[in-house]
Amino acid sequence: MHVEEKMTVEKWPASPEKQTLEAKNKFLGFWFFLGGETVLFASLFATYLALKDSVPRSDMYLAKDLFEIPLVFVMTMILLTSSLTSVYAMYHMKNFDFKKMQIWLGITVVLGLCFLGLEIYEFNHYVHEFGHTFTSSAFGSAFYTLVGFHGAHVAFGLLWITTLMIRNSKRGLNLYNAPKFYVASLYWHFIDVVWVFIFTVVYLMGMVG
Amino acid sequence: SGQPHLSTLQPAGEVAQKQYDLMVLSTVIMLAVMAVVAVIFVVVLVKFRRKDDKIPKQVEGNHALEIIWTVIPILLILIISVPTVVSIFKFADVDAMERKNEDGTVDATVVNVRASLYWWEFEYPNEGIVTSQELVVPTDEKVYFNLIASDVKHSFWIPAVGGKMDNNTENVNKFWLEFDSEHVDPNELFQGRCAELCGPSHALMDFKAKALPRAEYDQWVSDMKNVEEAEVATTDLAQQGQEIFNQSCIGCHAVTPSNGTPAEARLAPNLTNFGERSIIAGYLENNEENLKDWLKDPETFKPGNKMTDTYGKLTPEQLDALTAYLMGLKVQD
Amino acid sequence: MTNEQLNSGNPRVDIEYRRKKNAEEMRHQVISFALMIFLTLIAFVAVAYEEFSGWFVVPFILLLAGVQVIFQLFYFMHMSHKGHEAPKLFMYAGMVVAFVTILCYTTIIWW
Amino acid sequence: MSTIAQKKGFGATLWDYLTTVDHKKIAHLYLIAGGFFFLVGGLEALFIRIQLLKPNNDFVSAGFFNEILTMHGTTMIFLAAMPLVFAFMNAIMPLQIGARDVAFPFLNALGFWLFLFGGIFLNLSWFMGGAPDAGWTSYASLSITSEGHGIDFYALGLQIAGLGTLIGGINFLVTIINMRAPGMTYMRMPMFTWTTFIVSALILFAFPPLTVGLFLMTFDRMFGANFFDAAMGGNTIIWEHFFWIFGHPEVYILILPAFGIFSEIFAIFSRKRLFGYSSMVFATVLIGFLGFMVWAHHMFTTGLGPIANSIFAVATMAIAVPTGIKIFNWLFTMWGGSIRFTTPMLWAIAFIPSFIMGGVTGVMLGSASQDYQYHDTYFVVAHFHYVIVGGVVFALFAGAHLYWPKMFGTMLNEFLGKITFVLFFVGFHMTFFIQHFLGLWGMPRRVFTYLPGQGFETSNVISSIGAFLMAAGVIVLLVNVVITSVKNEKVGNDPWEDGRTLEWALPSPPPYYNFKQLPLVRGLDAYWLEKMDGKKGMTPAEPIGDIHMPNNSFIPFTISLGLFIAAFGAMFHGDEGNTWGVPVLIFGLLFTLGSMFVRSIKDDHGYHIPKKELLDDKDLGGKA
Ligand code: HEA
Ligand code: HEA
Ligand code: HEC
Ligand code: CUA
Ligand SMILES: [Cu+2]
Repeated sequence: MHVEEKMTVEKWPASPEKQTLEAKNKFLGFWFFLGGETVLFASLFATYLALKDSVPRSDMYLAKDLFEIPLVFVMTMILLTSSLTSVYAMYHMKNFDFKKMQIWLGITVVLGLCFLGLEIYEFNHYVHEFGHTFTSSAFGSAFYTLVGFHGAHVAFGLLWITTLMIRNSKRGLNLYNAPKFYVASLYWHFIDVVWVFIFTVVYLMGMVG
Repeated sequence: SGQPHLSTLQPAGEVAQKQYDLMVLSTVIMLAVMAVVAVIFVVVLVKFRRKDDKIPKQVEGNHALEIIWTVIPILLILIISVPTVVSIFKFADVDAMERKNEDGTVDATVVNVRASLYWWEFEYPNEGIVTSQELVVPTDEKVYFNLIASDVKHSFWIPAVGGKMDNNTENVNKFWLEFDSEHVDPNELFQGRCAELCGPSHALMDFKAKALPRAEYDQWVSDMKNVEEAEVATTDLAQQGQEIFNQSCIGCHAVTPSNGTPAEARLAPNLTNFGERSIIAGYLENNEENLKDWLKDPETFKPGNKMTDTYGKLTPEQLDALTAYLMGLKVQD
Repeated sequence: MTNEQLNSGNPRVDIEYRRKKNAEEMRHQVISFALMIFLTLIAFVAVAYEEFSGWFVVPFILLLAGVQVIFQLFYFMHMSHKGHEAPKLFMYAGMVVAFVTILCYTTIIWW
Repeated sequence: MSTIAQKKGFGATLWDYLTTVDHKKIAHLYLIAGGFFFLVGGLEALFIRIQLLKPNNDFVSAGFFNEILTMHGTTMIFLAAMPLVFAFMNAIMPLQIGARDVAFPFLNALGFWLFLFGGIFLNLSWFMGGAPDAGWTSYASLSITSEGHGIDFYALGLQIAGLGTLIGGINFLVTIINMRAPGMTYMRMPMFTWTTFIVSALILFAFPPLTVGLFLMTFDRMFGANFFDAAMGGNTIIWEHFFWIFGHPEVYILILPAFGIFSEIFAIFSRKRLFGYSSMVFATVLIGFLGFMVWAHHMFTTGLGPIANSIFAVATMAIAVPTGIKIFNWLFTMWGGSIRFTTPMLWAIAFIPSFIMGGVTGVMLGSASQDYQYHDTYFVVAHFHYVIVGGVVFALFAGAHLYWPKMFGTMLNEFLGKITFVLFFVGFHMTFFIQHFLGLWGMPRRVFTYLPGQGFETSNVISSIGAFLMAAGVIVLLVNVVITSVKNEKVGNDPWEDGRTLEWALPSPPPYYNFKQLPLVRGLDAYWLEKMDGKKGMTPAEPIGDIHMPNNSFIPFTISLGLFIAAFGAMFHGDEGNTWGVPVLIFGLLFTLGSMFVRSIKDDHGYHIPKKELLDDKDLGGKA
């Protein structure tokens, strides 16, 4: 069976993401990568917690002065929803419905973009309203590094999913690209996992003080 | 076993002694472990060389043996662990440092050690005096230390008296040492050194520690305290030197022991009792020749030190004058 | 890796069956999503309502985050499915290292 | 080197190696690059020893000494020992489990090129204004204040090389889980494969903290962040923790494959199965696990407090237990065996006492209150050279001799091999044994010189002479390599005659597809079992059929090149008046992203070796 063979609903297997050896490898390898990413983000969280509110002067703003609930709430809702939309995309992939999958992926990308846009607005806000910058204090460095790393992951995920959508728009689903879509969606969920901790640890705990 | 007043194998204080005892204990255990291995090793190599083409029996393992060589090491480790943990807590016990009398004074001898590229400052907060490069302590009692660094990390170590502790840049570390009068040769000082890589002259960031009986120590403290303002030089030459010093050097170097500037702003070793110290810049023998060489070009003696190029070139006459002045800086006799 | 392919011999029947199963799973996904949103809301409310003490709120919202992550991993990312033994092992190992790291940075690093 | 390569011209061979995705060729690349860096690191060690030959020596200046010292440690650990270990993992592990290649051949190549470009970048510092000078540990306060670009080279170079290592680790994990031949259960895997597996897991979890630490340092030094600047609220201890959360597992990343190689050697040359195989596996896993719980033993004097010090002290010492299990299992593998003293076996035998010496001093260091004395003295230098040289380097030499025929089809000369061994072994103990005492007598490490009259003179002379003996041994090995390559006498599949595992069932070197038919594995030491049953080779587990192979690709090279270019931009953009830094940084990153993009959209399904060709291919002898 050739991996890029034209597929039909009849031939489409139940787990298209791990039919070939390559696919199984990719699936497993990607999970391991996520295991490593867990440690990577834990390291960033640890740094943030160690340096939270650690500023050189007493007149500088701290976490509880900076963060506001509404914006974070909206961002959280957007990103959580994008997780659901990507689940929908995978649902349609399993049913061999390429069109619907693309649509749901498209929605995911749009939501991701909204999230990024808000994040940029947020950073801009802190810089201009509070003078809270990457270089103004250790707290600033740690905050922007942690949240920025997450943002960079979002941006990379968007590029990745978009590339996949464009590349395969003409070809449709097959056993060669199904695993690619699948791991991209895993990646997207993982970004969401990280965000759950960011909004909890950075924003909510920051506001509690 | 190395040089007295330097080697960890010639302990001269409670901390070093305890550490030495632990070393001996663990060395004995280690030698025993190695002996067991060596015996098996030799037997194997002698007995089981290949003699013919027979295929030996393929043994899978042996539970009894495996249990033995799991349990015995566990026991050995426990034997080392107990004194280790006990001594860790003992060495970290610095409560006495903060124990205040009713009038707010502290009985314990406390020294604030500030490490800077590449010199040491010793401040006695309870006595209100500061000295540099040569630590002075009383014998036979615990001396408590507050350790901090002003630029990069250093590490405070007097091998013969006890294990080291780091001078971090962001927090004060505390520990204590004790100097045994029994092991102190009055003509020798303890060698102390920086044990953390801190730049080119890390190797030369040495200091000395002078352990005095309590009475002599008290005498030294009161002599130091007596210097209230910079002493005026007595000879002409020295007076010339003092003038130069007051022009070019006083900005960094203090010559009074009660240094008013905040600790972070003290840029150079305090020279109040320089003439009585045994060393220059931590490791050069204190004599006129070395002093002149040092002042002429500190860079050759301590690459990367912070004094180089901070004052103009000195003429030979100026050097003579400065030397006379500096050598005269004494607080005792 | 076990192959979860189901086979009755008749492709049409299979497809119907699988579709139904997928749809059912999707329904579960939507339910977990709703729960996640709910948990998020509680967390935000707990913080917004300023009467609670931090000693209560912080562990509470951390717990909520933990639950959410379980939803993500086990439902959205299918970690509960068969064939995820190795991923599970390595994710748990990663979490242990993560936990130790964070524990260290919140205890033995000072101000 | 390989037969196929010889038929082609030089240009074609070069291109072949630049684009290869074959694990066996990538192994050659790792061996050559790692070997080269070993010579560089060794040369730096010789400089250190010359400078310390006598008190107040001025062979090199103080600042330069710190650069040499830093580069010696960094080069040896990251650019020599690790890649050399990777060379053997690549060359042997897939063969041992009966796989046609690793799981991700493309990523395998990418991992190599990232490592190489990172290593080259780091070493370019010598020619571009000075090497890093804050020790291989690069403690933050010093490395943040260090002038020039040395530390920048360190942070960026290691970042790139580390990425390569991480990719390699994931690759091996998946390979071992997914690509074992039929019948090769976990508990039938050769010990070297097991250690590769555990090590890869350690890499997966140990490298991210290093990555983060290096990022923080990069941000602090090049982009104005304040993670480590106490005046801005930063904290240098953060770096120390990250470095050691990575650094301690790192030393087990080095030693476990060494244990694996020795396990193979003891079994082969004692003609006996590994004693206590399952407890060996268990001990390996346990060492890997404990390896993550002990990092703070490098920071006992940092001031973490008595509770932390006690916990880490006891956890550290506990590692003696699983390691001891291994030692005794090896001894009892030889017990009752039929020992042949080949060159690999000599290294293995010498390893036992040498490594134990290092191990027991490790336990002494682990006892925190003693470590207050040992820390940052030559006692520590002695400890880790005993474990690293007496463990890892011995294993690399042993492995080189053992696997040379499998990798290149010809045997290294045994006589010269034994000369290398004697010179190196004697030199090694001369150099490092005496350093224990230097440390105890009060000599700190990382000193560019010492003063006369402290009793250090004679010992340092002895130590330096030993280093030159080691160098002589290495030179003999180089001569040996040249001679055997020129002679190039071909050997059969099982040149040591007592091979036990699958790799010895294949021709030396194996055909590029490894196994014509995947072998059926019937137990531990699969090939040995067949031999004992009087068979010549493995029973195939599948009929001959088309073999799917990946295509060569130049993209791993370009991805790595992009990061290499970007690193220059990042490094210089902050220099006064620099205008090209940011554009170059962006260009490099886009170059990398673009290469990834090309890889992603281009179809690359590899090719098939048709069945017919395999049937004809008698002279390659690709018998499974
Ligand atoms: C391959 C590398 C390697 C290996 C395997 C080890 C193995 C061990 N190391 Fe080592 N270590 C390093 C490389 C390595 N180390 C390096 C590079 C440094 C310095 C880094 C730097 O600062 O630059 C270092 C530093 C270092 C320190 C910090 C010292 C300091 O800076 O103050 C400590 C402290 O605990 C330590 C402990 C140990 C221990 C307990 C083991 C154990 O794993 C050893 C276990 C083995 C045995 C014990 C022998 C066999 C066992 C038996 C025969 C059973 C019976 C034994 C007993 C009951 C004791 N090491
Ligand atoms: C894998 C790791 C590894 C290896 C193999 C070695 C091998 C050696 N090391 Fe090193 N070493 C470290 C890792 C390693 N080291 C680390 C991590 C440090 C700490 C650094 C720090 O503090 O930051 C250190 C520090 C260190 C010091 C302490 C320096 C100090 O604190 O001031 C010393 C001193 O003697 C030393 C010596 C040696 C010697 C003599 C060898 C010998 O075994 C080397 C033998 C090899 C050769 C001699 C090569 C022969 C080469 C030639 C003959 C050249 C031929 C050239 C061509 C043909 C081009 N090393
Ligand atoms: C920038 C401030 C600075 C100035 C100005 C300066 N010094 Fe220094 N001096 C230092 C520092 C820093 C050291 C410690 C050097 C070291 O050991 O690394 C030092 C060390 C010394 C020492 C040795 C101290 C000891 O305790 O062993 C002497 C003596 C000395 N200086 C004299 C002078 C004289 C005389 C002048 C003026 C001509 C002078 N210094 C000007 C900074 C300065
Ligand atoms: Cu200060 Cu080394
Ligand atoms: Cu360690």
